[in-house]
Amino acid sequence: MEAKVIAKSDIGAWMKGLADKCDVIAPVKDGDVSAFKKIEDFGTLSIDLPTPTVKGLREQFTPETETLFEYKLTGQQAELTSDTAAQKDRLIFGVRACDAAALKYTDAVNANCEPKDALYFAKRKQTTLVGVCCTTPAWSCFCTEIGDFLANPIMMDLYLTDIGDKYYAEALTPKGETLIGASQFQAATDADKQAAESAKQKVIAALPSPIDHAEKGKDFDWDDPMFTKLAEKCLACGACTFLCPTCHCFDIQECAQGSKGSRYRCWDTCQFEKFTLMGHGHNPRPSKNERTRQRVFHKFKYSPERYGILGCVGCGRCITACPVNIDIQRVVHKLEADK
Amino acid sequence: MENELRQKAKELLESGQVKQVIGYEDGSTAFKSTPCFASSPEDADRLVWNPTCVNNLAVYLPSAVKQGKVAVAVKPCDGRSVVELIKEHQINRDDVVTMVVPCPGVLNPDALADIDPKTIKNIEWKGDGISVTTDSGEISIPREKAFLDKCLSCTLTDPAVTNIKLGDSPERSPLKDKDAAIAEYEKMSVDERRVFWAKEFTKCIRCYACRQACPACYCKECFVDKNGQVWALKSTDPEANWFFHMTRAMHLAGRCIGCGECERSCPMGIPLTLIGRTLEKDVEEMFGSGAGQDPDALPILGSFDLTKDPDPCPE
Amino acid sequence: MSTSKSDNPYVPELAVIEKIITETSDTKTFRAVFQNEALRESFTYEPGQFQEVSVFGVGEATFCLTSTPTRKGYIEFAVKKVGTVTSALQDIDEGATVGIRAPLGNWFPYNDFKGKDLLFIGGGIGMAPMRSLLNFCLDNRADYGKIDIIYGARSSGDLSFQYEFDDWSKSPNTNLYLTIDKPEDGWTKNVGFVPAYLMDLKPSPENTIAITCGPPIMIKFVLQNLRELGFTDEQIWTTLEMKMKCGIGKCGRCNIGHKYVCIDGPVFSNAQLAELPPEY
Amino acid sequence: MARVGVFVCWCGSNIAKTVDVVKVAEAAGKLPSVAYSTDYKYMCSEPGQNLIKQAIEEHKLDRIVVASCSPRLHEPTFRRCISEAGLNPFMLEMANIREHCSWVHDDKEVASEKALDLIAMSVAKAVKNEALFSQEIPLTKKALVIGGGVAGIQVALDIADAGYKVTLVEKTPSIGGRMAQYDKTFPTLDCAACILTPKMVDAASHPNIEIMTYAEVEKVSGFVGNFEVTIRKKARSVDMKKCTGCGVCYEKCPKKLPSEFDCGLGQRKAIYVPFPQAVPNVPVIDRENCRYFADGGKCGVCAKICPSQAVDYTLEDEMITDKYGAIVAATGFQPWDPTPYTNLGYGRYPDVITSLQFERLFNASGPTEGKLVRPSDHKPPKNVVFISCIGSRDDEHGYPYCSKVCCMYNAKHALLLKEKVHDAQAYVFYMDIRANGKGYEEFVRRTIEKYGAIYLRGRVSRVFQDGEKLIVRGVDTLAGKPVEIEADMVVLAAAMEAQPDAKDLARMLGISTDEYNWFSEAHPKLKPVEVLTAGIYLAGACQYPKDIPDAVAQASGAAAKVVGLFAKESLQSEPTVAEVNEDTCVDCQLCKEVCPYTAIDTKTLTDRAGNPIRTVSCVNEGLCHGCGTCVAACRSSSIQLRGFKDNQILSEIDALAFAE
Amino acid sequence: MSEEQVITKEPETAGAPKEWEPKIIGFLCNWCTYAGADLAGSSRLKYPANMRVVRVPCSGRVDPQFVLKAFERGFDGVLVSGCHPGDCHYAKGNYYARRRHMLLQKFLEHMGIEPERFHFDWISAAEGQKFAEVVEEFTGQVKKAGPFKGVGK
Repeated sequence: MEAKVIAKSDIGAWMKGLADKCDVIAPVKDGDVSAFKKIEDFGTLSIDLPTPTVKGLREQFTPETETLFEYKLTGQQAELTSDTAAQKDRLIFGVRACDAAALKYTDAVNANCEPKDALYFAKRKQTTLVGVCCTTPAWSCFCTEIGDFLANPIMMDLYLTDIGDKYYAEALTPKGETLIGASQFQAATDADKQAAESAKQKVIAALPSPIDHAEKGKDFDWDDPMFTKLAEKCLACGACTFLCPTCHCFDIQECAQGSKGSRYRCWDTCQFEKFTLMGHGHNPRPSKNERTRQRVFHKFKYSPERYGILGCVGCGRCITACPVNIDIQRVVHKLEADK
Repeated sequence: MENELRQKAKELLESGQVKQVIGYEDGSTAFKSTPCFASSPEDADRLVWNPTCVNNLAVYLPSAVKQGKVAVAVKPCDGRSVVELIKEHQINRDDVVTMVVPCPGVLNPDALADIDPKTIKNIEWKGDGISVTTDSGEISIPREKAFLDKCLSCTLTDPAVTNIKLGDSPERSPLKDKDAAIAEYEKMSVDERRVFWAKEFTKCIRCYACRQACPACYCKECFVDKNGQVWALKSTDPEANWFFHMTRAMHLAGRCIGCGECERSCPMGIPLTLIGRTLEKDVEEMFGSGAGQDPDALPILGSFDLTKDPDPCPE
Repeated sequence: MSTSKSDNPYVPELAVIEKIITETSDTKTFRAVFQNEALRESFTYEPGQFQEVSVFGVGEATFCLTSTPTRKGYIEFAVKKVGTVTSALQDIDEGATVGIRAPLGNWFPYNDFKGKDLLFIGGGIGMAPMRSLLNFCLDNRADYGKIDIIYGARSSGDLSFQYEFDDWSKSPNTNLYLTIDKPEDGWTKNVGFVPAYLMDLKPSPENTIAITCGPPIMIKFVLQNLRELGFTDEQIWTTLEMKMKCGIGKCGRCNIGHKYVCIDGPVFSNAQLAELPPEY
Repeated sequence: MARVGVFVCWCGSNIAKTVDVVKVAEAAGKLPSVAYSTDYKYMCSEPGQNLIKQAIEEHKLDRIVVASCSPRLHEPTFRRCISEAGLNPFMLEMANIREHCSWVHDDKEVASEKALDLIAMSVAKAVKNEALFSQEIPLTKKALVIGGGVAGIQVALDIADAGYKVTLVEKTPSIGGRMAQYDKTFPTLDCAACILTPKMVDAASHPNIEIMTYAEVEKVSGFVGNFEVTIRKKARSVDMKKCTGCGVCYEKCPKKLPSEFDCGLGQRKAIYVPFPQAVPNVPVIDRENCRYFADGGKCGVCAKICPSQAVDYTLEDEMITDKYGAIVAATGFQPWDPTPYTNLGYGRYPDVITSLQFERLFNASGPTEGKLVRPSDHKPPKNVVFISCIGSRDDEHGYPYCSKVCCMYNAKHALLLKEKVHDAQAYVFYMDIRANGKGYEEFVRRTIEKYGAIYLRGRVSRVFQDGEKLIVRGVDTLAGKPVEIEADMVVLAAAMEAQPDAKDLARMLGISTDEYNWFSEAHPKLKPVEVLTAGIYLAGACQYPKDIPDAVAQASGAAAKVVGLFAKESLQSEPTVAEVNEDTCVDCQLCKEVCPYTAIDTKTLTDRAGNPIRTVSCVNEGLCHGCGTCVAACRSSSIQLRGFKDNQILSEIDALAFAE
Repeated sequence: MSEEQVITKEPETAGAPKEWEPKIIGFLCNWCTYAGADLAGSSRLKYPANMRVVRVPCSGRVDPQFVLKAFERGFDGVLVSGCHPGDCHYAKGNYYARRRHMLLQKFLEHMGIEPERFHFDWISAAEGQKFAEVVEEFTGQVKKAGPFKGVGK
């Protein structure tokens, strides 16, 4: 597909132009962290690209809390309504390759069986993704170990690579091609292409080499003693899973407000004891042992077995977020060595 | 010091005095350590004590003592958590051996902001502050930048439950007032504070890292996890988040020792220690005592003083 | 704006509780009829499938369908009081409105069972998920060989579906074997645990499919004894209970290894379970 | 879904005047879970109650909300009503739309809106209500009566006569109380001693009564049917068993002190019986004033002289702990000290005395052996001025309440004065004459008409000494002119006030007190002898000023309550007590710390084999009073108060928050 | 009030729609304050109708979480009242309540809820008059503070 370049100084004007047609979302500083936010004011645009957003794209397609339907009770009767008013189209700018790659996985999950998750796919359909190649990976990043999407991005429409005072812009889909049709984009030269290529290679060189985790995951030891060790220190919080771009588990809950109310879903995690606890007290994953194993096995063993895709994109968020320094990269390496 | 710690741990394990020693070991990167559960004398060799040992290990005690007697490395601040746990009947005094480590202060991650994390090889105390060894040489970071805020105002002495004192307490005078951190906050008007917290709590994703990292949050079932809509929704509606944090704060009133693990663990950067400190200040002012001092004291909200307690309609 | 079920899989269909039968001190059977008349006609399901039932204002919980698709116009499910939704259900009266998302999950491969003898082994509320298949087979009696039902509970008062015992035992070539844990005045049937009773009865594994459901401890010994009697894993079928929320393979809590009980189950043969990690 | 019935009461026009009851009932019918709603003139009437019962049956209702008056009034009525219809009584909720609504608001629209909100809250709570049941708790059929005055004696005798054991505890060395100090009683002029002493003797000799004089209650724990009481028997220094009551000891005792019994007008010794007819007739040594105790054992006269070696200086306070099923407080009153009336000269002029002192002066066993004389010169008085309402009905110096008996004893004293000193003249200054009792008004009239007492309606402004005379200046408001009387004696009708330690005892017994420290009854009209703590009753003037017939009547009432309680085989516990969710309790013991009744224990959970797993809190349902302080303390909501669980109260909040 | 003010105020009260009324919830102990409220009723004392009462056995039962919940739900004011010190029907419940709620009041202020919106008081069964006064005063105070802007934004 076609590639062009855009001057960094033109990004603001370009996005402003887009804003007429759709909501433009980009990473901005929100206190101590970086988060995807709808851009309202393009005049004072300050997009935070160097630091990865604290959360990936998960909330963009499955909000932390999402109303499923509303009900109203009168006497012994009930009436349900579900608001499906069309949302505005969105463009998300500054998506990392790992976060986009995670969508391949969440797409698979949400299409797992009929019925597909219509709420998720409606949002997917309405969203255009503009990626930016990482030039400053975090200390915990290991995406290159998982796949080659940093060099060959997937699941996005347009991929930008920082080549000095401009971005090299590769259209990956027809939507992407339309985007670079905008006036701010200029034709790319071979030198631009070369510069982009070498920028990518420079980052990749600093990151770990690929490992066929899916293959190795097949032989993980169910009873690996490491899980006892991990369970000892794990605090059983959900920081790792809630920040994970592929984690998708949710809970369904009721919000009763007198005679009215709603059913909503909200993020949930396999790290919480109650996740699998049944009403009569039985819990198939009763201790942190089983739960730490579930997280790792789900990503590196069950997901390849079920969907043919790893459930990890190597974004490293769980590693930075863990208050007790449980490092999934180390854990997986150890499991692979232990088998 | 580290050797002394390892030696003591070894003795305790070898003699069978304790089943395990909870301390710190090197983490997956040079600027992080990780909790270490040593159950054999060999394990004890992995124990470290350096500025990256930030975790409050008291959080592990209630479950750890179920396997038998435990020795735990505690900083003077963390020792206050042990006091609270004993006071609240979560551990027996006899089931825990506290090894109080001499603490000049622990690492403020912001101190490393200008250093490429991948180049860091080692971090240790040096002089008043810390020294960071990197691929390109050694960098000294002064005390006021190197340590967490709580360390800069720390005046704590050995906790009331000290069993083993390792090394000598470092000579230090506080650099900051304990309430310097909240002084700025307190300048806000009441309504500004409402807006401030509404914004902060909106960030919350309910991962409960704050709660899980807190040694005082040992409930088997948190109020927020009750089945059905008893107290709080699991949703991240701003109001529900507010209720969760406000209630958690009230639950910690008179019990929070200010270790700051909640804020450190929060992936969303919510300034949770601000809440804890404000509330503890009130508790100290109103009821004259604070958390973590005396294992035999009555709980602040489980006692009263007929004459001194503030009254809504004083005579 | 109101949406139809097709584009939002989490919106239930409304149904009215037409009849409530008290089974035991903590269990009731509910008969629900869809409000939508067209759906009432078109709705169909297979024995072994389950559903999500909503009590608005309280929440949603998972129940297997205990009625058989051979009897149309309504669906039934049994509720044992264990949590908030089940408690709320216990409190509702006839005429109340509930929400239903059904049918969900897989079902018993009853076509494969055709021409075979069937052995149902149930304990307590465990009879509920098997009742659908049992009544289905009895309604298609000619398709199956001998049907033996071994059903036990703690006491006679804990046996569910007592009003159907006559129908079951009077069906041709069908035997109902009842047992309770401890002797009771006026009890003339067997006394003893289900696994032990199974050994007393010594059913032949020859051309027989065993279907079992009950408390975990009972299942454990029933499986042991079935193997001793010569049943192979392929001959033994069961239906699993796991914590579920979405029921459609998305919410992620009912996995056993890479299988989801809500879509790959809840019906499994022992041979299938043997392939999975022991985490259920 | 629950099926709630809502019943809106008009309370005649009390509610209906300000609340649109018909509209409110109609709107209530649309609330979620409400299956039936109606209104009626008087829900509490029999037809009203029948209406509820029928609706329960007809509409298969499982929960009832009655919107009417305060639940404090009719909750028991409606609970009984719905339980007669087969519902558990705790399936009732009441919405207080009278006291909290129709009576305090004027705007009909506003009041109706509020009434509907209150109903919505009650409906929401009712939906979460659970059937509650009582538990059987044991009952100790032995009563404790605190205070050995006429009321206490009467209570003890009545309970004992019914066949139950009683312990009668009296703080002073003898039973008898205030009545023993009186000479005659109004309006019959019976000799007080002649009617009281036989009762004292009866009590002392009753096989079911144990009298503990010179004793005080130290500690009370437990609950109805199961009180555990510690009594301190102060060291009497005289062996009760050995003493024959011969009186030699106090004759020979060298130390003289003013007699409390004679209100300071006479003297007693350091070893003494307070009065000759004391029961028990065993002296006690006032150790604070005894020379033996003051001088380290030098005196010892009484011990030396005692013919039966009963005096024992080594005796110590004794603590006795026993179980009681019921406790009656009959601790009486004390006369108010009129010193604050500086204008009347009390304490300054010896012939200005209180009525009780006057009573002692003409009592045959009093300091003057019945001779009425002036304390100053021992001459019989001629002109005596009696002044009413000293400390009563007087916010400024004393209490705003009426002490009830003063009018009567003033009349009695004026009459007796004339009988003792034939040429004497009684003047009575009064504010109003309150003589509402059987034969009371007639008695006052007799005093005025037959005995010539001069009644002057008005207050006295000043009393001052003029030579031997006391000049009383006052005003006769009926005549509309000032009066001045040359009196020989002025008698002040001092108010009755609560005992100085009333508040302490009240706290110990869990009795609430009013602002004057009088003990509060459970209901001013319908539960006059009960207090809010079950198993504790009131008799006599500890509740409010009373005369003897009232005190004795109430004493018999309290005794009847105790006897009624003891007639049961066992007791039923309150169903609204706390319960622990053992699954989630972490044993932090905060509930235990805050429980006012030590009703929470720690228990060890065990596995099937009996091995300990962990410890949790558990509630002693007999001790729990259902305050719910533990519930608010529990962080994990693991302890809940039945009837007031978190989800019930939260439902009320939500019902209001989301009301339309 | 100056003449000018009177003039400017007039059209406001005449033409404006219904004046904003605060929504207040009160948690009253059964033995003292609830009874005090009953007494206010039987004494026919008039007070504003804004408050709705939740009856609890003791002020000690009032979990600070109820107050937080009320503010979460957007109530404009919350009143908690029980027996005077020494008068608690349960002897000590009110002392624990006092600690909790006096602390809560300060805490709420720290966290952005005006102290005017939360009132903790002692009202006895005999103080019908005080009950009416407290409700009147508190309602006025909350009214002055204006509509509560909520905890979520």
